[in-house]
Amino acid sequence: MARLRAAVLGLLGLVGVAGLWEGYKAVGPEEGVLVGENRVLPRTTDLAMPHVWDMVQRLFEPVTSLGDAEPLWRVVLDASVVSLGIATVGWLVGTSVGLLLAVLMQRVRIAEWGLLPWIVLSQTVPLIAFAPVVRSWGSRIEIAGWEWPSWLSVAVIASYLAFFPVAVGALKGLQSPDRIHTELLRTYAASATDTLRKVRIPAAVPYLLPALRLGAASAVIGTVVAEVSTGYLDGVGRLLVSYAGQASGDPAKAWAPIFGAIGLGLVAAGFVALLGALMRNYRRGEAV
Amino acid sequence: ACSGGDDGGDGDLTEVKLQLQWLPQAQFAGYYAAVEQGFFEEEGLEVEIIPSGGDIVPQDALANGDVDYAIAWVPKVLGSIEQGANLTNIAQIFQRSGTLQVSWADSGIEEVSDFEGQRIGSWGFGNEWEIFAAMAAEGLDSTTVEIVTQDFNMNAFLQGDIDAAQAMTYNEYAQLLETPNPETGELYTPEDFNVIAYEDTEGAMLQDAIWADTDRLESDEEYEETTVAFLRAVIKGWAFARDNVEEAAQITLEAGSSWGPSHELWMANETNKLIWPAENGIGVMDPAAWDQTVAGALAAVNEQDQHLITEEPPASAYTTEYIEQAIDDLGDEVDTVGSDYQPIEVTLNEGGN
Amino acid sequence: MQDAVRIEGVSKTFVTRSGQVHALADVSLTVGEGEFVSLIGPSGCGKSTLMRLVADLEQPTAGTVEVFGKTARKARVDQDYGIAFQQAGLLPWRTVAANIALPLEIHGVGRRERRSRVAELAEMVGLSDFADHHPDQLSGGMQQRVAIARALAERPRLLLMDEPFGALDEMTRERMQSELARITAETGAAVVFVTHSIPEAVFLSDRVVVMSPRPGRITSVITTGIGRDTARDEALRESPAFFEKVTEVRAALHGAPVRSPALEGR
Amino acid sequence: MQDAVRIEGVSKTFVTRSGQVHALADVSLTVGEGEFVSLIGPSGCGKSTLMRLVADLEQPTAGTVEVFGKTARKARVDQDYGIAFQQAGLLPWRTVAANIALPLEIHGVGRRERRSRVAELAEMVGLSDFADHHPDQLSGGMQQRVAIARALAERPRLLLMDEPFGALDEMTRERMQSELARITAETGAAVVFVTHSIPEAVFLSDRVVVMSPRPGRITSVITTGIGRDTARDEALRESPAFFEKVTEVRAALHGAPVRSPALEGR
Amino acid sequence: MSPTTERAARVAAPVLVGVLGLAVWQLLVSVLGVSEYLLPSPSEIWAELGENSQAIREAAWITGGNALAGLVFGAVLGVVLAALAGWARWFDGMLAPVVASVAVVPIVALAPVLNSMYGADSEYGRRAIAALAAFVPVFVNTLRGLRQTTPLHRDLMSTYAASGWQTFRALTLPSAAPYVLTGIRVATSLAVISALVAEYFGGPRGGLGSFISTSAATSAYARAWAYVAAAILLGLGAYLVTVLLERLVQHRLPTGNPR
Ligand SMILES: Nc1ncnc2c1ncn2[C@@H]1O[C@H](COP(=O)(O)OP(=O)(O)OP(=O)(O)O)[C@@H](O)[C@H]1O
Ligand SMILES: Nc1ncnc2c1ncn2[C@@H]1O[C@H](COP(=O)(O)OP(=O)(O)OP(=O)(O)O)[C@@H](O)[C@H]1O
Ligand SMILES: Cc1ncc(C[n+]2csc(CCO)c2C)c(N)n1
Ligand SMILES: [Mg+2]
Ligand SMILES: [Mg+2]
Repeated sequence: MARLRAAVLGLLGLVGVAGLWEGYKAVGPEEGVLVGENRVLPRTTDLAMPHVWDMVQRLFEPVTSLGDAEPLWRVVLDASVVSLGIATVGWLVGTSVGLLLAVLMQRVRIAEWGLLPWIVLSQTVPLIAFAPVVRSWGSRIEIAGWEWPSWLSVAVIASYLAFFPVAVGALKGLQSPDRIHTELLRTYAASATDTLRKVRIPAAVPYLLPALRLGAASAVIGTVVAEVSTGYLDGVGRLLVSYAGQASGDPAKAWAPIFGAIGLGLVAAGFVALLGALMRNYRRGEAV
Repeated sequence: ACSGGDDGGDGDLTEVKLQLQWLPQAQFAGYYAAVEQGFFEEEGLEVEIIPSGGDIVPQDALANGDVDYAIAWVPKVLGSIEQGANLTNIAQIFQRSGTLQVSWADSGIEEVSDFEGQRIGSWGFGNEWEIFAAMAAEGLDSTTVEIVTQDFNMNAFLQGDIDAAQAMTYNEYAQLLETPNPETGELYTPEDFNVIAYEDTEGAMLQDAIWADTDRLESDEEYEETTVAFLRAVIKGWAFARDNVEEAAQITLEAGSSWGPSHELWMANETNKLIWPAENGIGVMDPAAWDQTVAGALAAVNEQDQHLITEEPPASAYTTEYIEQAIDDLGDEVDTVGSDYQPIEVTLNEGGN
Repeated sequence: MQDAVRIEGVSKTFVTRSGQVHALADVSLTVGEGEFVSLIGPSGCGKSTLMRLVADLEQPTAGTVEVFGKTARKARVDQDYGIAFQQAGLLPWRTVAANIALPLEIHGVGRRERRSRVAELAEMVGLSDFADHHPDQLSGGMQQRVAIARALAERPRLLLMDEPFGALDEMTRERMQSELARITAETGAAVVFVTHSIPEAVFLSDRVVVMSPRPGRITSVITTGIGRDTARDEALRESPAFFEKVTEVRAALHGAPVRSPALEGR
Repeated sequence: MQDAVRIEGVSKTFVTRSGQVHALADVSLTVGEGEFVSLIGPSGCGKSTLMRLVADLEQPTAGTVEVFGKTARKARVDQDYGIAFQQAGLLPWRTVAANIALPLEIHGVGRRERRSRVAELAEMVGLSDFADHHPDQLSGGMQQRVAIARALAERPRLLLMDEPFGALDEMTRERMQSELARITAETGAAVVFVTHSIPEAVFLSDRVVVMSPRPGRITSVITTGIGRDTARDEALRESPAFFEKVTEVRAALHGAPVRSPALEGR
Repeated sequence: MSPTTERAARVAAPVLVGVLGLAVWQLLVSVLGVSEYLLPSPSEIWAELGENSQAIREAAWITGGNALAGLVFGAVLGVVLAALAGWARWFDGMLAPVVASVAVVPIVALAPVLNSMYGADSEYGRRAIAALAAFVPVFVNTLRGLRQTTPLHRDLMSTYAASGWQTFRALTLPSAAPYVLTGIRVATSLAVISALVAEYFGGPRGGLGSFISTSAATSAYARAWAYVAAAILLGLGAYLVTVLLERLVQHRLPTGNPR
């Protein structure tokens, strides 16, 4: 019942956005709304704002006029699946690194003080500044015939964004148990590992889940940016660039990979939500 | 990452990595054709073509040793060489600059000197130096215009955000001609635009060239041999693309270009125009063009008062040794000059499709 | 027979940002085997600190603490005591049974044995039917009973309890007191019991230790004279002897009846 | 003379996801002007609900609630009562003075008048020196005193208090009881006081109303006979008469002494 | 650890890590001879910072201005929409998928369309991107903040017969304030990085992002990293300002449970 309501409202919301888009396009001036020199609202030309139905219709037309061309949605879907795979690897790597850092910082206070500010600072370094370095170093790794594939560079760059919320959230979570619980374990003469396993990690779950969700969104964003940045061919990132290049003559096409990227992010967030549902025993304190 | 095993005659192929400067498209038709037609294999090479995206600088991938050869524009590499990269131009494939500055027919921007006070589009990424060099030759300094970074399409120009947009003959110019004019509903035609070709200006600079690692050329005989073999196959590839434009366009489409077929064919055709005819033979450097490029690079100053280069590049910056060797080796087998080359006529469809 | 707890000349000073706090000064106290001793006194007099010293959760600044003749540390590692706090402190993601089993799990007690011991304990605190519930499905009193079962899991000969019923309403509290009395009588464990409630202290204890703050010290020790064999029931609460002892502890605590609304510190 | 509260034949049923809860069934009660009435009973018997009906925070399912002869709603809008809860419920970002001033502010009392009234109230609850402190700098007892001052801000002739001392430790609690007795004697306000503590109810009240749950109803009303003019002090607590009334309320509450560890519901 | 040594360690530890990191980096380059071409040394970057300080300042000013404009606009939008969502459940339900989408959309995806919508000759496309990035955390946190009032406090206001507006002013707004600020703190970093990255994808040149890419494209890595360093400083500065703001307000509005 509540779920149906949410679905209906959500759908209404999306319809509302489409309505706003078309409504503004219908009444707004071609050159956008200007206040003095400032363009506060965008242009309404078909080039700048294609009709919603054009965007949707374009999805079902073939990508190009080549005889065997697949429909656009199919191409975007395939590319999105590839990107999702890479993002998943990036998310897993980032999550592992984040968790390890969090455990380290929780166990050694000096490590927390020394590392945390740098972890925060690390996120102000624009990805694109080191994407080439990662690809370059990766391309030189070759272990016993196994060559570093280019998608792995993308995943590594994505993990750089994904690790951050996990490290911070997990640290907060690991530090969250009530003193009464940690002291209880102390009275049991429990080892640090036992305390971690029985108290700290379970207690961290409510903090971890939003962090994992943020991490998943970051991994997707990182994957797309890194694909563009390193010129990876098979993901949505590449389609974004290519189709943006064709946007002058085919404006609606450029929106397809944008929808793909958003869908990707929503799938990732949905996956984490599923994870959360599986762990609901550990979230009993949370207000629903 | 380089040569795998000795290139013994028993079919053991030498692995070679070639770094492009952009995604797969007909701009690189010759290389893809060489792969597809088996020219590299005939030369005992197994070539992996590595496309690049926004932030991969091909000459750096080469300088770092990630790849064996790279395609890059001369002025950008001159900058890298001054920064310490040790690279040599082994084949100047494009003989001409393919860069245009496009404005509306009624804009009054007809030559570089008209840039003053205008919003001039450029992609950045080192593609702007030709503009500054041409302006320098007209006595304009870079602060007299407003440089606007163009993104991947021509919308900024079409919507009037830019007075004169940078365009490659083989790509962005075609994008304009694939766009319907909202007033007529028909596609734009060349008559709608003023076109300034940098090739006709003092600022003209050399573009797509094949670069190799200088130190390896000097010290590694095997690499030298590979280089010549590689160039032989490349020549065959470009000759194929010249003689079979439509097939070449098809090859790049299959190699992963995402352009529409008419756009791809246009690009293959225009790329051919930048290569052929090649008076001294394909890829052989014209010293005058080199000197002009160097002079332009020395003269260009960007709006932050930074120079691309401040001194002449070293003598090792280019050599014709290997390409001439390759042309010799091929002899009559291939037409390496293309003196009677004739481009085809390409009709662009809406959106390039 | 060996004393459960032997505290001798113990002082405890905390160093804080704003200076030193003398939580305990020269405190000595012995708790015999099977004896029920309550600590009572105004807020901040060091009751919890004293109990935490016994539990080896703090180290004394001076003096010695012995538990069953060993150092407090050794006693903690040997699991010689069970402990319960004002908050039940159950792990919210574990069921009642899993919460009771926690100490057994940590000490590597096998699954089979764990299960039977947990069933036994749940029975003892009257929660057999709730073994699979989670703490948030229990009332405060039930939660506190789980905490007591957990504290008893390893059959400790000493129970440390810091205001275990402080968060309960009075009626539940009285019921819990009767149950605690029954359980400790059954197990024969010695108890150190911190409370703010005079009737509670009198009702449960063999001896009531009255403390005063700044610095924390013992000001008097009152033997209730209510033997272990006396039933802890309503009748006891309503008996004049009980009322008398309550009055005696009250007097010891207040010195003279307090009238002025003395301000408490933070 | 007009009654402060007149509750007649009131029932209250909550409709919840899992069904109906009969919180109150046919409850009638009158509180006279200046009278101190305590409500006592096991958890869930509807004490809070009854008080919330008087405060117009809930509406009765049946029956009528009158406050000073008006409807509960009109009395609320007219600010005829002051209210305090178990949690002090101070706004953490306001100082003590600003917290006390909150109701005055909302009712548009001028700055000058507000200031003098707040000073007077802070004085009354003994917190003049803490007027500029924030709640997190105060002990629980002090916070509760601020809440009481706030409840008194508009000189209500009726005070509604829902376990106001429930979260305090016993010693602080006894001190607060004495203070409340003094303040209500000073202001002459009628009080409806919810508590779980029998001695507290007896100590403070003219009448103790005993309730029983499922559905909530009044089972007996005990007049303490401790007049308004009797000093609420230590001596009273230690008097046999007091002890007798405590026993009487206990008996009314339990029916017979309870032995079995009856399980409480959630 | 005594309180004084703790305070000292809290400052010393990150400084030590930073110095150590720089030292290892410099060592890699100047002693172990990792090619300076690939990895410029800190000292080189420092030198470039000095040489281009004027240009870098101007660029930082432009990027910072865009980030600030985006932040202000995004934050206002976030607060207003959160207020509406807090007021009407149905609106919240409608907004949910939209906000979820905005939260996961990569900037690269939006930059070209926004440039096209707002015009490549203006900074508005970038500001819109920064605004979108800032909007999400402000919205989410504000909404959470608006739901922080306790039933007890709401009952209290009800017993005062307080009007909706009075309740909002005296109760809802102050309890939400710390959350709004937390949202703004998170949004600040995002706004800066988004404004910067957006410069990679068209629009007027002049900001830090466009010069990072231009420098990198001609292998002037030391110069590129000098711009990156400026970007980091800009992000750090913006972050510190909001932290300070947060402290200030928290000091004035103690919430009782300071983080
Ligand atoms: N970890 C600590 N650091 C600093 N001071 C402390 C610490 N623990 C306790 N104290 C101080 O020691 C004194 C005794 O505290 P303790 O908790 O033992 O009192 P208590 O009798 O248990 O009080 P309450 O009845 O409120 O529980 C108090 O002044 C307290 O502030
Ligand atoms: N808003 C509500 N919705 C549903 N049921 C409620 C609500 N408020 C109270 N109840 C139910 O009404 C009954 C009486 O509750 P009430 O809070 O008045 O009891 P109480 O005597 O104050 O208990 P306690 O001593 O625990 O405070 C309980 O069964 C309770 O669960
Ligand atoms: C991010 C990014 N944007 C645009 C270009 C544009 N560009 C550079 S060279 C060239 C000629 C055709 O390949 C074009 C279009 C780029 N390289 N990287
Ligand atoms: Mg204590
Ligand atoms: Mg109640």
